[in-house]
Amino acid sequence: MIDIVLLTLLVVVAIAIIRMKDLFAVVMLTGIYGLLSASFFVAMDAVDVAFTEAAVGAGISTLLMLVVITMTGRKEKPTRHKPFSALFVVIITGGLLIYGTLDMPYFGSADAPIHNHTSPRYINDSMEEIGIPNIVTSVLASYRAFDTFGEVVVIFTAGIGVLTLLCVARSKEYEAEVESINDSMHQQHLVIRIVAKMLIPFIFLFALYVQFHGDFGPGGGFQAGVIFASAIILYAMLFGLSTAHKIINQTLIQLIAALGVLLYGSVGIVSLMNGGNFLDYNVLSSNPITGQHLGILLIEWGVGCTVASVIVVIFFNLAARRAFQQHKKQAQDKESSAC
Amino acid sequence: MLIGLFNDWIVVILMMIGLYIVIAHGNLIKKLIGLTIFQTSVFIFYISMAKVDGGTAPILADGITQYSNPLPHVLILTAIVVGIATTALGLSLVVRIKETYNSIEEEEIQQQDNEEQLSMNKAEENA
Amino acid sequence: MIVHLPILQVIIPLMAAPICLMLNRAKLVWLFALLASGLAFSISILLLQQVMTSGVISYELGGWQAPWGIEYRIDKLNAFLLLIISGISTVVLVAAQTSIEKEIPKDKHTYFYVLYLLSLTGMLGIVATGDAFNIFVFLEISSLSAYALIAMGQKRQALWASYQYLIMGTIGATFILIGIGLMYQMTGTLNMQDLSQRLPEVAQTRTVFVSFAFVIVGVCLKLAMFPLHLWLPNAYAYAPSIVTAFFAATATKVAVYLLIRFTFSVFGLSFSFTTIPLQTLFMALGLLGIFVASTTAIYQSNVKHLFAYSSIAQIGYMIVGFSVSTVAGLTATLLHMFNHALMKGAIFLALAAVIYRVGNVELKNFRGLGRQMPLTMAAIVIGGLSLIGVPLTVGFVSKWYLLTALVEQGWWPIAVLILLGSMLAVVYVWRVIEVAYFKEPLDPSIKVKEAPMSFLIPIWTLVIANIYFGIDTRLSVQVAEAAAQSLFGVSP
Amino acid sequence: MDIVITICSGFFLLVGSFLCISGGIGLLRFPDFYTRMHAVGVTDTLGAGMILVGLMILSTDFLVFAKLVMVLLFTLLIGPTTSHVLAKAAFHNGVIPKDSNNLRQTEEKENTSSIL
Amino acid sequence: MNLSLELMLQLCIIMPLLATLAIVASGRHPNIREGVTIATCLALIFLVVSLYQGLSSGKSISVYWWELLPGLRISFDIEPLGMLFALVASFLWLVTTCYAIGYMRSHQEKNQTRFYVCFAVAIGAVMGLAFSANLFTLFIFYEVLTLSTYPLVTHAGTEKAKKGGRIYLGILLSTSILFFLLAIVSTWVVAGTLDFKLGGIFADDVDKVIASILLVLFIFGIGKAAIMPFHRWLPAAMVAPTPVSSLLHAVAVVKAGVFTVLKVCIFIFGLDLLAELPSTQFLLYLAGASVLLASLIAMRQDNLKARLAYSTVSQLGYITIGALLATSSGVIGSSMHIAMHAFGKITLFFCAGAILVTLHKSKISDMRGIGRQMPITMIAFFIASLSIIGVPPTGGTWSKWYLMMGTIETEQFVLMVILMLSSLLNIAYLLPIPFHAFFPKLTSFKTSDKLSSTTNVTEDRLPSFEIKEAPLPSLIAIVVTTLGCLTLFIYPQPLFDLASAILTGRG
Repeated sequence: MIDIVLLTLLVVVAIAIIRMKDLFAVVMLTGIYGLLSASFFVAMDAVDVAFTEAAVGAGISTLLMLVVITMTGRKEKPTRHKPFSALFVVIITGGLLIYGTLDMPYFGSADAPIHNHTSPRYINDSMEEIGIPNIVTSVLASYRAFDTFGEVVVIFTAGIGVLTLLCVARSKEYEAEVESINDSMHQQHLVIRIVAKMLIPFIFLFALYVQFHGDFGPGGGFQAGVIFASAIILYAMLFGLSTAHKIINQTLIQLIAALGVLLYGSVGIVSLMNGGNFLDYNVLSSNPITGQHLGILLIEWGVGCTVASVIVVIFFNLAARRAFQQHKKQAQDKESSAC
Repeated sequence: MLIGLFNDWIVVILMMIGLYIVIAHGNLIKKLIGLTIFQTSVFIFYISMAKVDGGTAPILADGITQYSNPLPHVLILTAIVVGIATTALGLSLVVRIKETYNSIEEEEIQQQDNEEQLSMNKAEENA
Repeated sequence: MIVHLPILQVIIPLMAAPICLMLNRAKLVWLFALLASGLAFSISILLLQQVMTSGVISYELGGWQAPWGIEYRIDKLNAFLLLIISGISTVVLVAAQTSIEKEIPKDKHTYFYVLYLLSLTGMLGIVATGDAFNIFVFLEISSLSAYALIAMGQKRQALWASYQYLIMGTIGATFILIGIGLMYQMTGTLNMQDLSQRLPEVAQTRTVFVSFAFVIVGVCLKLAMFPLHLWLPNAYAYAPSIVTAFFAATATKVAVYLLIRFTFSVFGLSFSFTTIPLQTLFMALGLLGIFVASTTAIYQSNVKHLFAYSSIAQIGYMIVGFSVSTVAGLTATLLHMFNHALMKGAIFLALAAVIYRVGNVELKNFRGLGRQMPLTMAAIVIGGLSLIGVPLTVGFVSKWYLLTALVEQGWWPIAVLILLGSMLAVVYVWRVIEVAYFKEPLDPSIKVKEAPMSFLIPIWTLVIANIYFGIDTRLSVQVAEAAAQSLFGVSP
Repeated sequence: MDIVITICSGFFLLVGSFLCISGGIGLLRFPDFYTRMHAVGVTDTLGAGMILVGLMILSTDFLVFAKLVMVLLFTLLIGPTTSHVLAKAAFHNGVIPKDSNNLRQTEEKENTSSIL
Repeated sequence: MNLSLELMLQLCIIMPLLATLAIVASGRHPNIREGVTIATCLALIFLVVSLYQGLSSGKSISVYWWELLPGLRISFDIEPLGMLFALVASFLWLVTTCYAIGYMRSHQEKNQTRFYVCFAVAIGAVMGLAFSANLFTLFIFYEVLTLSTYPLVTHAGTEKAKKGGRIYLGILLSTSILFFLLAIVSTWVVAGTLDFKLGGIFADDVDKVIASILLVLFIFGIGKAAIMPFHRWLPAAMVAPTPVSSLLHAVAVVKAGVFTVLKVCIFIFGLDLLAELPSTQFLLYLAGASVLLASLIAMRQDNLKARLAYSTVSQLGYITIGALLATSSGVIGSSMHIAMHAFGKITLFFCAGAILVTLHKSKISDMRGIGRQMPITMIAFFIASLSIIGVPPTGGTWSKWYLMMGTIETEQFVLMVILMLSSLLNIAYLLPIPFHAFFPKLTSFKTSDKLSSTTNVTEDRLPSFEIKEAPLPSLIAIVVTTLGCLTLFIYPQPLFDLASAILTGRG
């Protein structure tokens, strides 16, 4: 029953998103949308997915959108043309989908084909073949490890893409400027800074826990990476970008991102060398089960590194861009006032 | 039938809301948000197909016989990552567009491009 | 190692990308990327030989046999595609280093090569894999890198075009995702081989019909098939010219491949062409596409736009050949994929050279280039003739096959329409040639030099390929025919 | 023994959820920003705290208990901080707290302009 | 020199193309360049003649280059018709070149190198066309010919020239791609082969409807044959310098067209099938119509070259008719007419060019009395006109004779009448020119007062009668071709043998 309630709430939120013109509110609602869907996933037994969706849909993407809104303004202009064509397309597509659902196996029916063709093996044999309780992890990291590799590459690609779009050659004097702003902020941010200082170590700890606990419960490289990144982002937000840059600079993060992909790939290469197929962990060690464990451990690390560093890169570049724009604006104002 | 397919229909509605936002709204960020909603709804669709009545989360434990299908979960984990990647890229594009066009409204941008084109054609005629 | 060729095909450029990021010294990165792409090319050649001799190769990733694990499945069709993609990318990459130093700021060169390799990886992955969901993942890899690469263009329109492409592309990908989901729900498998066996049981259900519809629409969005082509012209016109050359020659081919793969292999002939009126629909759309796009191309003042529209028209030809749904027709389509890659690669590389020397490709700036850059313009001319389908160029071969396929079916009017379409091609190609050769330069004081060797070598490699495969068609025709026959289940 | 545990945990849960609901209502009904802040603060410190305590009492496994304790600690730490930061930010951006005399005429304005 | 005939055959096609390289290389020095050209011509003639001997001694000469697609090969094979065409073309090319040298030099034309290069390419294409052993090969060289002659047409580079060029290329390409290619493909699908075979390649039970559609496609598709609706390119191409026009209208292009028509009729359809097809009749009347109309239009042209162009159109109609009559005498007639008309018309064009070069006159109405200044030219013009009209003592007689025979055999009396009429028209629009040239007064009496007044004026303004002929090379060319016209009347035997050998197979 709870799922129906959640779904209805989702619809309400979605409609609210359509209606609103204030982007800030819209973004917040998007976050809520993500959170609601996450809880829906929990209701659907998809704990890993829920975890990820909560971290991404409610967390990171909301954050990124907020940063962007601060640069682009938060008011949406009303569109002049009447959206009949859009309505038409939507209705056609929706109608088609509804039509398609009519022959679907009913919700939750255990005799649907998907529960009887491939999945039984995952559920029944994964313990013998992989040897870890979390089936999702074993499918993710071993049976369909190549998809996950693809996923890592996707996020890597996104990172590089954002870099190409946003990276700015940093100039000294505006570094200094930003720093001065930070110091001026110090007083008013005192409380939260101290709290954050207390919290951040715990967040890191939690990230590591998620990273390693992925085999037994919800969690894994991706979620861990996101949490790790969020800790760094929190730091950067409170103590200023330049300070954060002092600790971890651009090239280092890029290096880590690349290393993550390479680590993942090289696990595959090694298994090639040992005479197995690509990403065949059984050959990594004398005992297949230990091999599987080793392989999963390594690739999870790869995922974690890449995800964390890429998200950090994305945030840093967005923020740096923002600072850069402000810097430019101020410079222009100076000039205008001068002449 | 109603109960059996209720979820799917709601999901369809959600997808369509997302799609509608993408197509109908002129604000670039709003479009991206619509895209997110669209994708998220697809995720919901996948996940709800994985549910088995009386099943539990696919984490092996003693005394549990009925698990939900883990495969869609895996797929959606990947899909979520793809989604955030797309969103991030789109957002950075929006930032750059804002810088160059000084607007994030579709119509205004189109208008600027058209004007540019027109002026170019004029220049050609003069030449 | 020979066993692992299928995966190495994809993995080598993939692993090369992060390494490039680490090297971070433009020249070095370029060489490395070139090396990787070249390796991929040679592997694809080996694979093609292997497939032609010993039939389908199946490679189980992670040692899990399909449908539980992901399978790489190389048959004649995708071996052919792999060859096209990796070959073109290698040739284009040769010219990249010179071209981008004019068009892309120094500090972004490394990123450029990384993204280039990634999009190459994406395409290869899409083609090589035998798993439906894996297609989606690699589709996203190639798309994301494509968005970023296009956004690197000099003008601000590049950003806008890239954004539009991103929206359209993502919608398309999501449609494909929905389609795959529905398929999966009805069959419980993601492996395409397995799907093709399990789908017929449920072929009559409405769900499968809808899933087919969504997959096709999604693919057509990526394919820029006629009514859904709006994103393509700007994306191609404003992207850095090297990127244009690469995508124009390969990206749409990958989409066509997906179309063929899903209709013929996954859903199967009987379902795709008898249960659903796909044939007539696609025939109509293809022809419409040919005419609308070609006519639009005639009125373009920017040569990149012109040839972008001609690309859409050429896709129309492929669609027509595809919708004939006979071995001959499919052969024509496959041949045209190969040939179109050659001609468009040559043309757009030549345009890149023009941009390198002249700065832009507005038609009016082509005046007198025929004398100033003879070799480059000659390349464009030959490419253009090939587009028209003049004998002894590759264009003729595929057009010949298309016509024979149509006439065999007794569809004379369509054959006539196709020929009319190539008349339009004559017109828009001729506009360029006439301006380049028979008009005096606007400002004779400006001396334009011939393009540097790093351009001429790849351009002329492609041009010579254009002529060679127009004369000695054994290789291309043999492979294409074999692939088509295998798709129709006809033993060659 | 069990009955006692059940009862007191039930009590805690009940109070907690009541506080949450009242906080929600307050968030909607209270006149200006700072009072609403107060409502929210009540919700996520006291309300959430109560519920957590109730759950702790119920929990049998030690690991679960430990996790709950952690969560409680963090909420106690974060809740006040966020409220403080919000208030600070609001004040910084010139949101003036309302006193009773200018409250009435602004009330309907508040209601009309309140989102959702 | 004892080359194998096969080698010679290939040389015929390749040598001109190689020559282009030499021409380009020697572009700086006109003398060397033109020397090269001449040398190539001579060599080519030698080759063709020796091939002719080989053929007439009953050898079968065929070369196979490569297979483009399974069944589609590029191969060559000599048979009498092609031989005839090749002989005429190669010989007249030599003449034209001589003429061109004189013409171009006295005109100080720009970028002559391009001119000679395209010339060489064109002749190479013609050779390939003449010797091609199947429709596909023929089609390729047909297109090459079109493309290589485009720069010649637009040689002047003026806006007018470009416009003409566009029409030229537009019509030729579009017809060839739209109809010809389609026809070829369909033939390929229907008959399964494209190789020329005496008596046709279609099975006996081929569907008559399809066959007639194909025939129509072919006749329309071969735009170079300038059948009426698709003749516009020919007058349009008049903007070209005269040597080019003469090459186009007498030798290379138009003859290639009608040659193709003959080839298709004889070796693709076969006369028997052709006779049965319903569409043949229709096409015959179409050709007849184009003969008449073209003549009528020609009468009204004042520009000499334009008039000649339209007369060409009508003459081509003759040849097409002959081919479509589907009788031996018709074929013989038209194949002979290829040669006869070639000589006659090229002479006429040479004369026109000569007048243009020396007196800078292109309008017929200005040409009164010029006979006094350029007697040789005008005499040549007179003889050539006779040949076109077809009266003794010129070669044109024979071909027309056989064409008439053909019409009578097949009882196409309408066509017979048409042919006669158009011959009369020929008289009407060709002969006046030399007459006016020699006897302005005489004619001025005949003609209306307005004209007479103008003639008086012209007569007053007539320059002193010193002879002012065209430059020597051109003059030589003119004389040679004129003599050709006469010789062909006195000694048509070898030509006739070839023509009659077409239907019997090897000569």
